[in-house]
Amino acid sequence: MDKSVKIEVKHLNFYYGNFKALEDITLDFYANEVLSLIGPSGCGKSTFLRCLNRMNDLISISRVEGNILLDGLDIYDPSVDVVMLRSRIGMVFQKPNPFPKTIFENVAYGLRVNGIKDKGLIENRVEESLKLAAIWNEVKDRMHESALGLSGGQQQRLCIARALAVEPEILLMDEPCSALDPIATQKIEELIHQLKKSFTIIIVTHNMQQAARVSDITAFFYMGKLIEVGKTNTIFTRPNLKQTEDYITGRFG
Amino acid sequence: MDKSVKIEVKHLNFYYGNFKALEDITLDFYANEVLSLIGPSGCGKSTFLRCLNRMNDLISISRVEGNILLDGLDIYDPSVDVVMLRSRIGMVFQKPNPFPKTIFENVAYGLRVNGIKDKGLIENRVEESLKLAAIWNEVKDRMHESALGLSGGQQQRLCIARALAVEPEILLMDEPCSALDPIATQKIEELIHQLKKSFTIIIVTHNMQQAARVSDITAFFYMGKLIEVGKTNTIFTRPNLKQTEDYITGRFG
Amino acid sequence: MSVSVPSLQRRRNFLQKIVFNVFCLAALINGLALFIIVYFMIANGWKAINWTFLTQPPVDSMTKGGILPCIVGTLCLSIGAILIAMPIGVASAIYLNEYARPGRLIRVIKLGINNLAGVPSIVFGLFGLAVFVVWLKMGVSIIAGSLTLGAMTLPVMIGSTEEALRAVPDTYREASLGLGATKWQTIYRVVLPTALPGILTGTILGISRAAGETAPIMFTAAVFFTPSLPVSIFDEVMALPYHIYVLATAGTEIEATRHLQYGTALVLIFLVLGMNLIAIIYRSRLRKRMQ
Amino acid sequence: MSNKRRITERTMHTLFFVVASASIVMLFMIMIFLFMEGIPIFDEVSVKDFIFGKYWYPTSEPPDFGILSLIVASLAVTLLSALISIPLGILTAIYIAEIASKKVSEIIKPMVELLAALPSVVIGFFGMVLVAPFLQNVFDIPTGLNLFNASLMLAFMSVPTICSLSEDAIHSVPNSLREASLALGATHLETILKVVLPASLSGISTAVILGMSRAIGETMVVLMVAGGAAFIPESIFDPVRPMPASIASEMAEAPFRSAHYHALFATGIVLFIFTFLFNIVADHIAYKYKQVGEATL
Amino acid sequence: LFFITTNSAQAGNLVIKGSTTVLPIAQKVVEAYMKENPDVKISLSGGGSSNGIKALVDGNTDIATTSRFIKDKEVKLAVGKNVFPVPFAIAYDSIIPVVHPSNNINNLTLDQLKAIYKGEIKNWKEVGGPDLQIVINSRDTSSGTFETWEKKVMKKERITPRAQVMASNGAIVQAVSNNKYAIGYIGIGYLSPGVKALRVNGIEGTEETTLNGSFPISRPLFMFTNGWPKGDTLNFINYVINPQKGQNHVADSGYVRLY
Ligand SMILES: Nc1ncnc2c1ncn2[C@@H]1O[C@H](COP(=O)(O)OP(=O)(O)OP(=O)(O)O)[C@@H](O)[C@H]1O
Ligand SMILES: Nc1ncnc2c1ncn2[C@@H]1O[C@H](COP(=O)(O)OP(=O)(O)OP(=O)(O)O)[C@@H](O)[C@H]1O
Ligand SMILES: [Mg+2]
Ligand SMILES: [Mg+2]
Repeated sequence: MDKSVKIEVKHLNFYYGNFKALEDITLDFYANEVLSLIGPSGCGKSTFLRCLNRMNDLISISRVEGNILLDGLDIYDPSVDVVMLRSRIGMVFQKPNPFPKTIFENVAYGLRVNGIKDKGLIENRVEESLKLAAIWNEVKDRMHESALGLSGGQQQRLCIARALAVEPEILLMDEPCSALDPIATQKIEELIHQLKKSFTIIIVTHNMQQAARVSDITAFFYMGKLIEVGKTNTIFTRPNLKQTEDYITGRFG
Repeated sequence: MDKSVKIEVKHLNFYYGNFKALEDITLDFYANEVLSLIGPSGCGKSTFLRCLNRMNDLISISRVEGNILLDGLDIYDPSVDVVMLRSRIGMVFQKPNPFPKTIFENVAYGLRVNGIKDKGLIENRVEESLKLAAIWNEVKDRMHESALGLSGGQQQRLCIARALAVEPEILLMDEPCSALDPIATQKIEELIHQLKKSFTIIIVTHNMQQAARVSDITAFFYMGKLIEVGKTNTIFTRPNLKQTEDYITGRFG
Repeated sequence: MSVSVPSLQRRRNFLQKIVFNVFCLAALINGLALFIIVYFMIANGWKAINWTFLTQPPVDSMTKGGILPCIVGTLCLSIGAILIAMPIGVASAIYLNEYARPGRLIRVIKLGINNLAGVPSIVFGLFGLAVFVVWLKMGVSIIAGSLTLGAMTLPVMIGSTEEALRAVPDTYREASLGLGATKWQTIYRVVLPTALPGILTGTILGISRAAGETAPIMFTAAVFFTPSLPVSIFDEVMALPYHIYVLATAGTEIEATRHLQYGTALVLIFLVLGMNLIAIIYRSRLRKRMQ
Repeated sequence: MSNKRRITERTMHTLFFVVASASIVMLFMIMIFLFMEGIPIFDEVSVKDFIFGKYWYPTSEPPDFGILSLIVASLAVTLLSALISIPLGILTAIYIAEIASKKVSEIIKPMVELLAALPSVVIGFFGMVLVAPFLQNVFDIPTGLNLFNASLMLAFMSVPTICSLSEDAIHSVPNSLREASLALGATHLETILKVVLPASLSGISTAVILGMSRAIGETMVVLMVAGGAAFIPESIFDPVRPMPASIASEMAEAPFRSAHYHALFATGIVLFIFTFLFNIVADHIAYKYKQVGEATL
Repeated sequence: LFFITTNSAQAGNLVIKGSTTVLPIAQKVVEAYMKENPDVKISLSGGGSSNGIKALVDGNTDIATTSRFIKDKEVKLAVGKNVFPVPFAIAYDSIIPVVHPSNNINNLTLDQLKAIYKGEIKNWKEVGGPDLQIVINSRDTSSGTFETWEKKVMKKERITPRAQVMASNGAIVQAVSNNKYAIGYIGIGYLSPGVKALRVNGIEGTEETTLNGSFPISRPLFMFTNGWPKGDTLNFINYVINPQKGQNHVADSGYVRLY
């Protein structure tokens, strides 16, 4: 595995109006690694994640300072096409949010909006993505039924398939398992192990055990600051800072 | 400490419509002890708690089987006055939910609805309860300001004070700290230690460390069943069952 | 110390029972009101309704014959109104809700629109008279009436569409944008289909409101008597609500036409309540299906 | 390809902007026209004489354009109807939102909505042919077409507004507050009166104001059942002539751009200002107290 | 698109607007005329005499019906817009005071009527009737009926504001027939068994007293056209004043024929 830097975050500050939600974050992400963000509620994990694909642009009162470089290019540069950027960075949300369309259309959606019209190509890609997301067997006979009829865990894997279909380079996951039962959670964790072969994955989680299980690198956020980042093993066994240790051992949060 | 049985739950089944949310629960609660309920999301902890003060009566599709005896009397007996019952069993909720009234009125509320009119008595009780809930010093100068102006932790302690003011015998707490920051959480945990001198406390929590810190007895629920119950020390160090161990060590959930 | 004594308890429960009965009574009065009105209209009007009544123009100083021109006129006016209000209303709501950056200006505009939704219908009538009939020289005509009714339903249309758009979870928008869709693609492919039920119910309610209004068409579209059916949008028409009004107050044979008045009112009620009922049923169906 | 998408995106954005602006402009044009056609009356009478003048003789020689009695009539019917519709609307809302079982409220709610859908001309007709003779006989009064009858019919029209908006407000009170109250040993009634209603007060006030605004602007009902006498009423059984009735019955007959015509538009302005104020107040309350009830963390 | 002017005088399309008093006549005639000329489409609206003239001046109608003669102001306004109204008398009408059938009054003088409508006489017993309050019904201020009443009875003095205002003759009939307190005035064509007609100054309002001028509150009814009528308009006017055709309908509707 080559340790090439995929994203560089440099001195990132983020504001909701006057409230500084992120303070001076500097952090690198490497290709084909899973990085997990942990920290107590409200510490800015989601905010940080949403900076990476500029989803925060939608919030009118928000403001960004500092740089985020994707393959060396600043994603906040005015010349950057946000729409293109977002199709390079996939996102999976806390609660599964399939569109109220058929299973097939859900996965095909990203392809269609990206202008792909070739039917055969779309069908292939949909199948591929569903297989990659380990849900193909469960849905292959009901492709044209509504996606809302799936169980929570299936919906979440469908959302992952949907994100994979547009062939992103990076996958952002914001607490993807928090609405799921243990079995569904386990499936998704296995999936993450699979996917990391081809993608760079960043996952937010509340569940320390999950972070320990799935990630190579763990970053601990607290009150808008990046407190500590390092190899997951190290962080969970020999954290440098007292705060990190307190959090991990459940002293608070 | 006398080990007198306060509540006996016998073969309790609970249904939401056709869905059996609780299955054959048998469990005793002792006076002046803290019992914590743990288990993965959706396992029925809240449902069980709400059976104890008949809050589930509000859900029209619900159905109860089995018995719950409070001091030997069945609380589901038709002759029982629910309103009276509830004033004997206080409840604190997951999210602090003060009324949009002044701080004073929040605490006085329970007294007023219970027919107490004597001003002096009310004032005394309000002060007492706020002191007991360890929030008196923070609010004594702003008793007539809106309770919504308090911080989350203060609001939660206010809610506890509000519950204490009607002098219940039992205090039910449903994840009382899950919306709070670490410092507020710590204060509430200290408070629970204090309160257990005069009340029987039952607390639901997601946080294993919290359960370990505050409770004497721990009960582990899974999918509507009571899997294991015992001294907190024992449960966390030498659980009898594999399932309990898996859950406590974060293997799932 | 026990905080409550049994007698107090009994009093509290008793009081609760009484007060709840009062609440229930109020609800019953509402139902009763609807029932009484509809009952009297049906009891007095159903005899007037027959095939002739629905398919013939009025004859013999409107004491006999039917109300076909009124039905046709009302349909023309309300459909015309919604053809104007729906596209404009939906487009405006999309702009306000999806494109415009929220801020002071948008708040003021929304407030303005809200206000216009509360403007008396007679004021819209005045507006239609001054602008469409006189200034734009449309004369008293279907088009002038439809425009007036359209202007009146526009704020309602914008309001209900906005509500429907707001009800679309943001996560859908985020998911779509996150897949690299543009804003328009997101709106067109995800937001609008999801909001469609809400928009359609709003539309049906808009039509039914336009169909039942009298004041705005009094000066802009409706006439006392024109037995032939309209052939162009510049024709004047008869309309059900106005027909009831003139027969009941300005007609030449008020007593002799009473059963026709009831009959016309009944037809109008069926038309309007029918549309509302469709909207209500449709809405609850779609809500269920959406879940 | 990406270029094409960008152009579509731009085009749609512009298109929506243009349509939205157009509809807003059109809506504001309503106000402008109203004022353009109404203001000239003040060349003939002063604003004060127009609003506080007691006599409305628009066609006499010389004419009198005083709309005080029309304003008083409008306010009187609105207030009286509010006395009926506010308790009825709110009580029903409470019943639907808090007390009735789901099945019952699923029947009553559409009924209230259907009441709202009854065309005003039908309600006016009902008031004229059935209620008026009834009142006349029961109370032995000179005429059944009067303030009371009009108010009763207007109440029919504002109850649905008040009821369904109040119901929304009550419904949006977080359940956690109800549970908190019940858990303290309050009865259901006490919970409603002491917790739910105070928490939904702003929504209910908005509902009431909007209901009253609907009543003051309603035309057909007052045109058909209010009696039409332009004087300041002394009893609730006096006939009155509210502003919308005056506009509706005289506009068709007022010579174009005559003083009478302008006076009627000016009456429209007054009416507009009244509803405008009602709406502003409602919006203000709704906006200011929006957060009440939800504990903010 | 919206600026296409509607020329209401297009072939086969006739618009008639104006007095509610003339409505009963106009409607009967229109129906009969359309039966004879099925290709002609006529629309008829009430609204009042002033409204009719206004519509004529604005070019929104072909024929304005009025229950009074055109006013100087209106002529000026019309001429200013190049409209030249031409009057055709089509019938006579008397305005008859009416009361509830149970009222024992049979006759009122013009002065008494004036005093009642000014609000000076408030009780029927002051004019020899039962001890009942008087409820006054009047017409909309700009109707021809009202103007005639104002001129011939009120002599330019004002009607009390307490008078209920009705939108039409029919509404007055209805109000008076249901109300034992009431007085009202209506065109002779609206007399019905539900109301009791009063004599004025001892004279009963009939066709004869109207034609010979002895009934004090009467007036001719008019149709106005813009310039000398042509085409369908002319045909229609001719039809109305034809003694064998239109005038029969005048009589049918209870009004007084021209000859
Ligand atoms: N749209 C917003 N406007 C204003 N403040 C916001 C907004 N979204 C989040 N915040 C604030 O920014 C801070 C960080 O929020 P964020 O959602 O990133 O936390 P988080 O770490 O994801 O928490 P959680 O674990 O609860 O999801 C919080 O204090 C939150 O209140
Ligand atoms: N009102 C209800 N109607 C129907 N089903 C319900 C209702 N409330 C809860 N349930 C179901 O009952 C089960 C137990 O729910 P409960 O809220 O008791 O779980 P919990 O252990 O408190 O979970 P959490 O930790 O997420 O609060 C869940 O499967 C839930 O979906
Ligand atoms: Mg988050
Ligand atoms: Mg729970």
